[in-house]
Parts: sequence; C-alpha cells; structure tokens
Amino acid sequence: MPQIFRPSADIWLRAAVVMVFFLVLGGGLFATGLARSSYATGQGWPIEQTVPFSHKHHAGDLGIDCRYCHVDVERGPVAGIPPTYTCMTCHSQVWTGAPMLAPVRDSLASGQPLVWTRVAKLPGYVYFDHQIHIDRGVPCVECHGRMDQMPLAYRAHALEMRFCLSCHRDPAPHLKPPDMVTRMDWAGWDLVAAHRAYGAAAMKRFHIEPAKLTDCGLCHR
Amino acid sequence: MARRADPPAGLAAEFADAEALLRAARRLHESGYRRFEAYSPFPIDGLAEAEGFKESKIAAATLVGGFVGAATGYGMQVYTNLDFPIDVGGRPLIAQPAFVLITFELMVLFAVTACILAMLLLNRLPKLYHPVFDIERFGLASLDRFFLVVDADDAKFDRKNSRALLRRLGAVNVTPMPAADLEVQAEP
Amino acid sequence: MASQDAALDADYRHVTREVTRIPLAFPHKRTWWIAFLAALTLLGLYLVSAGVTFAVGIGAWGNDIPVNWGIAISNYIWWIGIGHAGTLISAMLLLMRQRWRNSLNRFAEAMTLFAVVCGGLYPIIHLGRPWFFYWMAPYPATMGVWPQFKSPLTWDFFAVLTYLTVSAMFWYVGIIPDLAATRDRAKRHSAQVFFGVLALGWRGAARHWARWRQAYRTCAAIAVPLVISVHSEISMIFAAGPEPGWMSTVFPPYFVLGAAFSGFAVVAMIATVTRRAFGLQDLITEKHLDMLGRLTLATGMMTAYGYFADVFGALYGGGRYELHTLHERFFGEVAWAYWGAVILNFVPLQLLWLRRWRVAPVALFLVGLSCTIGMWCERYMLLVSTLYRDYLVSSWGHFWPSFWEWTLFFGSIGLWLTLFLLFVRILPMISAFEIKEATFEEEEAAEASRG
Amino acid sequence: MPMTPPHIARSRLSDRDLRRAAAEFPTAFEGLSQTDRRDLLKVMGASLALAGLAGCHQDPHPEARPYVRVPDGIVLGQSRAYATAVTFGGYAQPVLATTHEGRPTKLEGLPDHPASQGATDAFTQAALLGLYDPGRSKGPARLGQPTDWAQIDAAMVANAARLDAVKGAGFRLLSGAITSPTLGRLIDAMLQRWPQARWHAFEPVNDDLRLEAARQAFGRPLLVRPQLEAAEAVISFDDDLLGPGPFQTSQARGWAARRAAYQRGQGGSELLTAEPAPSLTGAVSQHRLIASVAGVDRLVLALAAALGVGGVAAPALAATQAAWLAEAAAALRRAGGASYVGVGAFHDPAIQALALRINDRLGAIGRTTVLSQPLIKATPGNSGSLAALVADAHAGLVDSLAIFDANPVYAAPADLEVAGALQKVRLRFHAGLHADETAALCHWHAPVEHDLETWGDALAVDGRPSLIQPLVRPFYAVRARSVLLQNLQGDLAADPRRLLAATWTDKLGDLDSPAWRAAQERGFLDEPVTAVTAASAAGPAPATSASNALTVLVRPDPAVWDGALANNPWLQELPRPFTSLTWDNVVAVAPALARRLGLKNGDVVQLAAGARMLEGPVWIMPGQDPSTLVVTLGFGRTAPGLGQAVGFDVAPLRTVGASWRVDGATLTPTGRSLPLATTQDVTTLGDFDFVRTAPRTSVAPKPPTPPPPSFYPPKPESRPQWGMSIDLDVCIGCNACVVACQAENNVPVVGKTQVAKGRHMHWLRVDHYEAGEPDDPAFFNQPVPCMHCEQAPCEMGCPVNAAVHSDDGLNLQVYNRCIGTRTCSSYCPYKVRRFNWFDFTGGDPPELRAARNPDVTVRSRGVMEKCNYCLQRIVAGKIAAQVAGRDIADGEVRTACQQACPTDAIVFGDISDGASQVVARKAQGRNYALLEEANTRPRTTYLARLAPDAGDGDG
Repeated sequence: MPQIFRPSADIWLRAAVVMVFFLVLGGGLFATGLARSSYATGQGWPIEQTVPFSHKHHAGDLGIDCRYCHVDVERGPVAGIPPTYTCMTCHSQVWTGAPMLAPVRDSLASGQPLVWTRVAKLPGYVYFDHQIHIDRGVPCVECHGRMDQMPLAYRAHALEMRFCLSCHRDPAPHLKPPDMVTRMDWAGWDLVAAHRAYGAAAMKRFHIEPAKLTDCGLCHR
Repeated sequence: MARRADPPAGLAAEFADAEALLRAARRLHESGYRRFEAYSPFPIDGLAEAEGFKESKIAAATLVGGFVGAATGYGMQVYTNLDFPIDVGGRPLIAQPAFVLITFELMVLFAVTACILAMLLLNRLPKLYHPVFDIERFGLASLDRFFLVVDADDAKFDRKNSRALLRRLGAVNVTPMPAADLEVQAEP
Repeated sequence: MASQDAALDADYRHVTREVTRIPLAFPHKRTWWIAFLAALTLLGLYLVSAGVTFAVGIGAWGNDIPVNWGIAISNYIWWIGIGHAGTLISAMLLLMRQRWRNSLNRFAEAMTLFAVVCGGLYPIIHLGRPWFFYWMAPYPATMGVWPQFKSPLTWDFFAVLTYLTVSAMFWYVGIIPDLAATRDRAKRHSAQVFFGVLALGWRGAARHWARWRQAYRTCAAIAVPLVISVHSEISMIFAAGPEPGWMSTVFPPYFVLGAAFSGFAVVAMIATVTRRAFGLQDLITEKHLDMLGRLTLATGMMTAYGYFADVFGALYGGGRYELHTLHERFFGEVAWAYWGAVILNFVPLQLLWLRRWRVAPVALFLVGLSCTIGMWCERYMLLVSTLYRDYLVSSWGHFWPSFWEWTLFFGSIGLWLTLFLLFVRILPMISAFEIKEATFEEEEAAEASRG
Repeated sequence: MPMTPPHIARSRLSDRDLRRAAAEFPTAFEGLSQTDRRDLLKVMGASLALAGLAGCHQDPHPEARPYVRVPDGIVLGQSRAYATAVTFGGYAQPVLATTHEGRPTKLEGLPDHPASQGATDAFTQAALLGLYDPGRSKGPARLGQPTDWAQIDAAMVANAARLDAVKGAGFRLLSGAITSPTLGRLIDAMLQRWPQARWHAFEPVNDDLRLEAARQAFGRPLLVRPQLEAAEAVISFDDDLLGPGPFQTSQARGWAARRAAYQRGQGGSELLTAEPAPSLTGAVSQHRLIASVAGVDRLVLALAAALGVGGVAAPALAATQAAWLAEAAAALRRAGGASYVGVGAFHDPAIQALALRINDRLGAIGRTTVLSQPLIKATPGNSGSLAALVADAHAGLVDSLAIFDANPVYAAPADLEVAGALQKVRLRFHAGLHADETAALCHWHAPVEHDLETWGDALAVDGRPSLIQPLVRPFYAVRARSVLLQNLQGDLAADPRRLLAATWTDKLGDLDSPAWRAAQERGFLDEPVTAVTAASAAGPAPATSASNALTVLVRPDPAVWDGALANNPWLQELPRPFTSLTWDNVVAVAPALARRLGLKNGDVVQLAAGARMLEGPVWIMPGQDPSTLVVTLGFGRTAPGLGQAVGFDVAPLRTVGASWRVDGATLTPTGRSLPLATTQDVTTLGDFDFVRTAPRTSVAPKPPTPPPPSFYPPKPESRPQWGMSIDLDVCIGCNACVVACQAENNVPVVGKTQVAKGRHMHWLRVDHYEAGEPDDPAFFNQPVPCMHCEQAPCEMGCPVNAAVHSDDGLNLQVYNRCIGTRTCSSYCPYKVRRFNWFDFTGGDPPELRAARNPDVTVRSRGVMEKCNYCLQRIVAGKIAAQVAGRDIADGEVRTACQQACPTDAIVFGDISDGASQVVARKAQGRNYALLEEANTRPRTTYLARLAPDAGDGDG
C-alpha cells in the first residue's frame, strides 16, 4: 500500500491547525481592541468645524472661564453650545473684519444658526446632567480633558460606559472644590495631604454613596 | 523504487487472526523485544498490555480539565457579580444554587476537551505520513488482517532471527518494512 | 479453527465493505439527489423565514403579550430533546457494554449533533435584537456589564454550547477508525486524501487503540450526566418562572425523559429507513429494532408517568391558578395540543408491547413518527397553555402561529435533513470496527465456553 | 394642594421670547409644504436631541445647531412650564404646559385652578397631539386646492365691502360653542356693524336640553353645576356625572373630595344610579339599577311623588325598582339639602326640570346645585340655530356664510341635509384646524391656530376666564380665530394679542401692566361666574312614553367625543371604559338581547328606525337594559385623516327631533362580522380577587405585620424607597392616567391590527371587571402599572442584566441593554411589560417626533419596555433636591398618572418616610397586593373599594 501523503504533509497539517487557532484568537483580540481603539471612540481626533474655534486660544491663552460661553452648565443638564450672540459680544469689537469669522457674522445677520459638529456627544439613551456634576465639584477636565490645550476640540476620553463607571465607583479622587470646577490644571493637587483628604470629605459632605451611583436608572431611562 | 535497495527499517509480520497477533505480541515482549507495535482493525483487549503498555495519563488529564473547568465556571460567576454588583429580583449577590449549573457545564466542557486532546497528543496524532503505510498489504490492517511491525533499531533486532521468530509465531507472511524518507521515529 | 477464522475474516471484511461502500461508491445516487434537493428547498425556506424575521422583527410571528414565546421556544426544546437519544444510545449503552448499540450509535450521534444545531439556532432567531446575542456571553465589554448568571437562559446558553461541543468531539473521535478504514478502501486519490486527512493518519496501532478506548469511555461516562443536566436546565426556562403550570419540581426529570423518548422514536425512524434504503438488514438486524422498540416503550411509559405526576401535582396542590391552567390544558384553546400529545404519544406506543410490532419496520417507523409529533404537541402545549392565560384575567390572550413561524419550523427540518443526508452520503454511517470488535469478543466468549 | 415640580420654572412668555424660542425652527415660521417638512425634522432632530435607541450605530459626532440668541430664561435641556388653556366643547381646560426648547411636550392640570386643581381628563392630555397632528391643514385652500392668504384675504375684503353696503344682509356666521369673551366681543361687534347678519351656533354635544330644562323649572335658561363635594347623597338618573365631557374633571374632583371625607368618617357619600347602559358613574355607585330610558323617567316621577314634589302621581313600579327607589328616597331624606338629584343631559327637558324641582324641594339649590348664567355665548334659539340656518339657506336667504370650528356636514343629524343647504349659499368660508367634511364643501378654507400656538381666552367650567398664550410659533400658515373674525370684516391688520388685550384692558390695563403680566403668568382670572338663586315654579307633570320596541341611545364617544378628535391617535387607541375597545365604535346590546338574536361580539347588524338605517358591529354590554341599544358619535369620518373610515357614522339614524334617543328601532343581523380590537378579551372576574371590596372600617390602620419569611437576604436600608398606592374606591376609570402616561413616556401607538394581535403598548392599563350576573353585574376598574416587585421574577429571568433593581426600589428596564428574549414578560405575573414587535417609532412623521419627551428614550425595535414610575421625574426631583441640599419632599416627585388623576386615586411616594401620604395609605386595613400568593412583594398596592355601610342598601 503506497503512502497517500508526503512526509511534509504532517508539517502542513499541524501548521494549519496552529494557524486556525491563532486566527480565532487573533480575531477575538482584534475585535476587542478595535472597540477600544481611538478609531472607534474618536478619542483624540480633532474635529473640523465650520469656524475653527480654538479653545486653546480662548480658554488657555486668554483665560476666559468656561462658563462665560457655556452658561447653562451650572443650572441645567446640558452645558450648551454658545449662541452666535455670545461670540459677537466680543467679536463685534475685536477681529470685526476677520474672514475666519464671516460665518458667525452671517449667522447673526440672517438668524440662521451656526452649524457645529458635536465633540462630546453621548448616545441618545445616556442621560448626563452637567448641573449635578458641577454642583458636586467634578471639574470639567475630568471628562473633557485639557480643553485649554486644544486648538481644535477633540474627545479627551473615550466616554464609554466603563469611563463613567470608573468615576461613579470611586468618586473621591475626582472630586474638587465646586468653586474651582473650571480649573484645568490640577498638577500637584494630590501632593498636598489636605487636598488628598478632600475627596473623602466631599463624599461625606454631599452624602455621595457609590452604591447608588451605579444604578442603571441613573443614566439610562 | 530506490528504497528497495536500502536496508529495511523493520519487519512487518501479517497475522490471520487476533488471537495469533495477541500471542505473538506477548511472546515477542517476553523474548525481550521492545520497539515493536501491533496493528489491528479493532481494539483488542490486552494487546497493548501485551506490549508492556501501561499508562493513565488520559484519566489524569480529564480530571485536571474538570477541576480547571469547574473553577473557571464558578470563579467567573463570582467575579462578574462582585465586579458589577447588581440587585436582581432581591436574590443574593452570590447565589450558589444558581451558579452550580454553569459550573457543572464548564467542568464537563473542559474535562472532555482535555481528555480528547490528551488522547491525540499522546498518540502523536495527526500523523498523515508513516512508514507502516509503505508495507505492502498494510491496507488490510483496517479490514481484517493483523500486523506486527518490529523496528530495525530494536536492540534484539536481527533480520534473520527476527523473521524466523515471527514466522514461528504464526505470521502468514513477513515482509520488510521499507525505510522511511525521513527517519522513523519509534512509537513511545 | 481455521475455517472459523476464515468465517470471521469474511465477517470482518463484509462488515467494513458494507459500511465503507456507501461513502465510496454511493448506491442509488438519484434517490439521494431527489431527497437532497427537497431538503435544500426546505433549507431555503428556513433561510427566507429567518431573513424575514430579522428584517421586520418578531412581529412577523404570531407572538403577543401574554404569549411572547411561541413556536420558536417550543421547537427549541423539541429539537434539543430529540438530540438526547443519540448521546444516550452511544454513551450510556457503551458503558453498559450493550454491543448491539454499535450498529446504531454512529448515525444516532450524527442525528444528535444536527438536532442540537437546529435547536440551538432558535433562541438566537427569536431574539428581539439578534445582532446582540453575544451579550449573553461573558466577555470584557467596554460597558463593563456582564451576563446575568442567575437567569435560566444564561444556564441554557452554556448548557447548549457545551452539549454541542461535547457531542461533536465524541462523535468525531468515534468515527476516526472507520475513516481510516474508508481511506484504505478508497480507490480515487481525492477520496484517499479526503478520508486520510479526516482520519488524522490513524493506523490502528495497539497503543493508539488503548488510549482511544480510555478516552472514548471517559467521554461516554461524562456525556451521560451532561445529557441529563442539559434538558433539566432547559426545563428551568419554564420551571424557574412563577407561572402556573410551569413552576413545578417534576419538570426536570419530566423533560429529560420526554427528550429521551422523542429521541429514541426518531432513532427508530432513522434506523428503519436507512436499513431499508441501504440494505443494511444484516447490520441493523431485527434485534436492533426490537431493542429500540423496547427503549421507546420504556421511556414513553416514564413520560406518561410525568404527565400523570404533572396533573396529580396540580390537583393535589390545589393552587387556584394551577388548577385553572390544568383546566385550560384539558379544555382550553390548546386542548388539541394536550390531547394530541396524550394520544399520539401513548396510544400507538402500546403496540410495542408485542415483539411482532417492534420488529416490523413499518410499524416501528409509524409509532416513532406518531411519538415525534406527539412530543412536539407536548412542548407546544406546555408553553402556550400556561402563557396565554396565566394569572390576571385581564391579560388573557391568544396565540396563533403566523405563516413565517410555520415555515421556519418546517425549514428547520430541512436544515436537519440537509446535514443528515450529507452525513450518510460522505461518512461511514455505521461503526464498522465496533461491530467487528463485538463479533470478535462474542467469538472469544464462545470459544471460552467451548473450552 | 398639588405642587408643581420645583425644577419647572413658571414664567410669563412675551412675544419677544416667542420669536427667539421659535428660532428653534428657522424653517417653521413660514407654512411648511410636505417637502420641507423633512427640513423641519432635520432641524428638530439635530437641535432637540431626540433620544433614540439607534445609539449603538449612531454617529458619535452629529451636527448641532445652537440658538442664534438664547431666549430669556431658557435653560438648555431644561423644561419650562407655562400656564395656559386648551378648549374642549367651548370650555377652557386650564393647563400648565411643559415645553422643551420651545416645544410643548406635556400638558398638566393648572395646580391652583379651583376647577381642576391640577388634574386633567384624557381629552386634555391628548390635546397636545392636536398641535402636532400631521393631518392638520397647513395652509389656506380654495375649493380644496392649496392657495395663499393673499387670495383668501382679497375674497374676504371684497365680501366685507359688499356686506357693509347691505348692512350684512344675507351673511351668516356659524360657530361651535364659544365661551371666549374676546370672540364673543368681536362677534357682537360684527353683528352691530352688520345688523342684518345672523349668528348661528352648532356644537354636536351641547347643554341645550339642560338649559331648556332650567328654563322650564326657573323660567330662564340657567347653567346647573352640581357641587358634588357637598353632596352626601347623589341620585343619578342616567346622569353620567363622572363621565367624559368638559365637566368631568371638576365634578370627579368634587365627588372624590366628598368620598375622601367619607373615608375619613366625615359625613356620608351615597351614590345610587338608575341607567339603561353602564356609565362611569353607575360603575362606582353603591346601587345601580338597570332601567330603560322610559323606565328612568318613570323613576324620576316616582321619586318626585315620593318626595311630594308638585302634583306628580306615582307611576307603577316593579319590585326591584321600588326597592331602589325606597333606598334612594331614604338616602335623600338622610342627606336633606346635602344631596343632588341629576337626570341625564340627553333626557326630556321636562323630566330634567322635575329633577331640578326635586333638588329645590330638598333645599339643595345653592348648596349642591349651583345655578348660574350659561357660560356658552347664547345664540338666538340655541339648538334650533342650525336648523334655522338650513331653512334660510333653502329659502335663499343666505348669501354668504362663514363657518368657524364647526363641522355640521359630518356631525349634524342626517335629516337636516346640511350639505344640500350649503350648496344654496353663494359664498362659503370655513375656518378650522382640519380641512374636514364641511371645509370640502366651502369655497375657502382658512386653517386656524391650535390653542397651544395662539392668543386667546375662554371660560373654564366654573366660569373663571383662562388666558390662552402661545407656547410656540405656529408651524404652519395659520391664523388666530379672532384675527379671522376681523379679516372677515375687511380688517387685515388685526393682531391676536392686541385683540385679546382689548377685551381685558378695563380689568388688567394694557399689555405691559403688572396686572396683565401677573394674570398671564397665573393663566386665569379668579372671577368665578356669580351664582344666581331661583325658585322653581311647579310645572305640568311630564308624560313618559314607554315604547316596547328597541330604543337607540346616541352618546358621544368617551375617546373621540363628537368626532372632532378622530384624528388623534392617542384617543383612537385609548381603550374605552367597560369594553376596552379601540379604533372602532359598536352597537352595544344587552346580553339578553344578544342571546335572543344569537349575536356575538363583532357580528354586523343593521339598525333601522323607519327608513333611516345604519350598519355596525355589535358588542355585548353586560349590565345594559335589554330594550336599549347604544351607539356613539365620532366615527365614520369621510374627510381624509386618521379618523377616516374608522367605525361607522351614526348621523344617518339621527333626526333633529330624535338626535339622542331614537325609539322604535329594529335590529337585524346581516350574518357578516367584523374583527374588533380590544386590549382586554375577558372581563368576567369569576371567583378571582384581583379587585376587592372591604367594609368601611377597613380604612383604619391595621397593625403592621412582620414581613413574610424569605430565602433572600434582607435589603440594606436606604432612602428613599419608592412605592405607589391605588385607591379602587375612588378610581372612576376615566383613562386620564393612561393618556398621561402615554404622553409622558413616548408610548407609541400601534394601530388596530396590532392591538387586535395583543400588541398594544400602554404602560399603564385600566382593567375592567364584571362581578356576578352578566345581566346585572358589579363593575370594577383597576389601573395596573408595573408593580415594581421587590422580588421581581422578571429580573431573575433576564440573561443580560437589562431588567434590574435600583437601590431605591425601582424595577428598571434598561432599553439599550435589552436583547429581547422576552423572558421577563413570560415571568411577569401581571403582564405589564410591553415589547416592540416592530419598529413602532421609526416611521413617525417629524411633527410627532417633535411631540416626544426628550427626557425619555424612544425605544427601538426588539426591546422590552414598561412603566418605570416616571424615572425621569424621579431623577429630576433628586437632582433638584441635591442641588438645594435637602431631601426630596413628599409629593415633590409625582408620576404622570398621579398628576393627571382627577380623583387622587393614585398616590406615589417614599415608603421609607413614615410621614408620607403613601405610607399612610398602605397602612390602611384595606390595603392589599395584587396576586400576593405569587410572593413578588409588589411596591404598587391597592386599596379595596369600600362596601356601602349596612343599611345603605345591598351595594
């Protein structure tokens, strides 16, 4: 009875088995990786806008407080994209002729809204309330990152559920004095003992119970 | 063709029935042969033992698999419930009775997988190419004939004597097993 | 002596040739193609129905509130149940050294495998958002949420997955030696390569056989409790809920026995058909039919006891809603299913008390068919009779399966047939080497007795 | 007094704000044609954050269109509430309207309005959808073809000029019921300018017979308003005091107030009813007697005789009737002046008048029976008014006609042949919300503004004037009614706000005066109509006709009323009381009659009275008088729209003479049968105890019982713990809660076929049960929301943690996690869960999307949904309280159903707060859990209905 296979056949067969195994494994890893990649989450990808508004310039260099434009952040669920009117409070005085600002001027003149592209938009089934977070002293930077260093705004964090959970499960380290929420740079904050204790104190003061903070109904309804 | 000239890698003795094979194997082992193997179209009680085969690795592997599986199953359920504790219908967070079933299932899954992998690995399967396939009538080994193959590199192997011995043991015919293209690695 | 050996050899040869000739040189191809095309048509129907359901939503079915589970789930239970017979035959009977099982176990196991495939697909198709079915599996999700392991559905997810994998492995390991035999019989190179690869280079070495046996027996030993666990868990889908007519401790054994019952019935049908179709009368002998008949009868009577226990439990417990559901089963909208189950399951079954009927293929086939349909009715009845009128009178409803539900059901039969026809076409469907082993051992025994 | 949720800022809305608020819809100012409706959607979709479950596949960086200028006081993403009113049957229903970014999304009762005290009825809740109704007419039309205002203006100006010359000769104005002082003023002015012109009114369901009765009793037409809060004994002769209609909310509130006092042991609360067909009032009365209309009339006479009211001879009564009458008389004697006797609004005025005399004799006038001038602007010869118009038209006296908010072509009795008469009129204007059957026969159709987008005023049922202010700029090219009235007189410069202001200058000063602002903020002026006193003069004893043939009663539909609401999907799919029918009207027959004719539900019968006939499906109505058939108005519309060809039109059967009661009718089965869609197939209670009755003593707190043993670990104590209590003793099954829930939670409408398949989506349903003999059963209503079980089987069943329990005791459904295994629903003993069998929301037109509540996720296909105790309100309340650094006050968070309920049957609150109202309720002896034996430990529990005290009759 002649051999059906050449000696090399075994090599090939085993190679194939190993290949399949790693393909399956790799496929799984790739999928999970992709879901977490900045490509999928948009994390760190600057976004083109009709008017190339620079947070770096306004918030960083000029040091304008977030709340000057995002007026509703303290009193309502959404911080709000500022109305054309707000832009023009300054730009009716400065850079009045700048071609870059033409769309803004047109908008005010025509009454047609400016069209922006949302950067930190959560899915429709997620209900995030800025008011309460600000009130409890969660600084803007916790979720939005160093806006003061972004020429064009981008997502500093993936804003996935696990990101929210990381804070909701252990709020203490993220809490800062409510009157300083718009501060961007907290470097050195943790070094000072008193400051390190602040989070715990705030938890007590505001009756923040992490057990309740992971109720599904808190964000999904 | 060229292979004909080569010294044979061993001798293949063909037997007409299982008892003969069994006897031959036993005698061969008694007379000090070690590197030989019997081939039959169906499992024969005591044949492997006759060749001095004794092992319980598979049972062990299965046991280990089962333990690992059960641990994985139970551990997974406990871990996930602690990782994100959610009140479900007022049931206890760690509800042992509810966890038993999946624990059992994974135990079974792992045990069986381990068992079968162990069998294949210990048997060095898959092995598509093997010198025994070069034996003239070996195709009948899966039908109704019984073979006993003695490796040439057995300590006691001697072309003449071994052939004679096999004949004496009732082999209907004894043919040389041609040398393999790549060196035969003996069975464990 | 020699003559005996000669006889034996002839015997061995005959067996293997009988078995391997079918995949190598398939008899009456034409009939097979006709059957296969028919099966494919049904399979197409299956795909279309599933496609429609995916496209428009579960609304395409007859489901509603309160009957938000319908044929899909009852079929799921039915299919998986049928599957159980294969494992029981090959595993349990192997452990009991019931040699006669060797002629049946191969295709019984194949039947199991394909039935589990058909059943396992149903729960996915019936999801409202099937594209998220993988949320039932524990994987590190970015939402940080895990499956809910206290849910009977999660138990099932694992049970069915395990069952599918284990039966597949068990089946394959059992088939390897015969693949090798087929390889050695093959004339065409392509066939040789095909079976050669599948056989993994099996060459029947004594040590291989030894290990193979160890592994095979171990798996068998594990498979038996697995089968029992699987359908017990499936019964939990019902029994774990607070619904009248479901919340019953008798359900797990009741379901397992019913499963075995329906399974044996199907095996009996397949046995009679293949026996006839491929002229395997001397492999699947009257003895086999006889044994199958006995098994079916036995499990059937046990199932009957389950029915009785179910009714008795309701009456003895006297719970208002339990009694009401019982009443619905007897006289309600789905009474046809209840009485259908009782009659089809147990009336023709009584024929099998007589050997004459057990060994008459046609009779056995018909009884098997009747039991299979009967068990389908039972699954349907158990599900609908409870849901369509559970607790609050105000939420009482109706259930009429829609066109697409029926087509999906018949389609799933097509899926099974397609797979099974392919199996008989290309793989040795009877375990030749085990028959040989059996004959040899019987011979041994005989000789021993002859002294 | 009910509170407004604190996070809702009350404020005044100036038109300056409006212009800005409406900047939301840059395209919405000019009338939108079908094509640019998409733009409207785009703008809304982008800027209004319409929540959707497309989530997983949605673009993470969508467009945003911020305001150009933010209107004063608008906080993005936060709702605001404005006090205004919507009109129903001419009367104002005062509401507090919630808006999100300038879109009205919910209507609540105006908390401090005495008439409603913050409650609403189903109609008011559904009025919101009237604003967004895709079937509204969106622009003027000439002979059915779209045109522009310039054309129609020209036509009106020309006609005005002509009429000025002839002092308005040949001009007629036809309007619906009007209470609006402004419209009244403008009409008077018009009639002065054109003395020859005449004004006619046509309101399909009206008070005319009541006024006539008052005229007979007191010599002049007076409005009779029962004050049920003062009535310890109420005898209703087919008078549906608690039933649907403009007066439902206030009267139900009154009755509930009395009932509550009775429960506290203060005074009695007896209610006896004699009626031919079940009514909401009959269902809750302690002794309901079934009697034909004639029988009811006889009983009135008998009662009058029993109480010795002016020269009435007692007719012969059957034993049961006599017993009932004795009980009624006894009750009245006990209560004396604190009692009310009412006769149905559709009964012979003479009989109604007799009831007034009885009340007078009892000394109830002024106490439980308040008389006042009618609130509806009287037109010459009220109900005769339309008939007169038709007659004049035939006589060629009518040259031009303007129709306001009236649809006589559809709603008038057939024998008037309005259509024919219209053809005789040279020039016909029509103004209304829809291009309806009447508009189709007019040369010009002018669309009017919906109450939520217009300036105006109207009188509430207690006579207090409500100020109507727009919450949003009109989406379409529509005009205010007041403006159109001026346009008709050639004045094209009219401005609705000024017209309104002019009416009130003497009281409130000009538009910028603080008084005016205050009034507008408050939403109404606290000037109830002054009660008049009158002594009843003895009149001739009315004769009662007893016909042995069948009598057909024509009644308004409890959901679509007279048909004007037929285009409202919420109302079309609203399960009707008793029958739970949706999307159809029926010929209701008594079980006995059905048995005799071998009829079953859905069998089509031919209903004939003389030559007049109609065909419709029958419905077997337990507790109905065998000689009585009941049909409802509002169906069989022929004008394009949602209501087109739904059900059958009853107009063919009606005549001017017999528009509410058709005697001598015959019923013949046609052998055909129609599928009917109900949300509840079986209504017989059998021996089940889902609804319970308990003695009055059971209102006393019962000693707290230790919790039953459980295998499960005890819950860690945390506050708050939410729970609900529903009092079956005061629930009248009015459905207000159902529509409120639907509006609050974006509950989709699925249509007749899906309802018939058992796939309706209502999160809160009202179950109807009949106990006892089908021929004369006791009726029960039971609102069933999610029970929020502490040991919820549904949660245990879910394999993916989509059904979970929250720390504060809510049974949550996480839509975006749900994969639709439907196990939860299988395991739910109460079957309160609803499944999205199809994509029920994806196909919604942009208008309907705009009506959605942005605080609630819109569920996608294949997910389970259910009541969540208005989670969005709980969260909002929680945040408000936390920001203010306090605990949530009892009653601060109110569910939509609770807020709407006119009888306060539903109470929601923190069961861990010993002082809360809900705890007090649950402590009562009559508190019970539905299906307690299922051991699910529901958070929603019920209070058993109180059995009448011993001696008050057999109940």
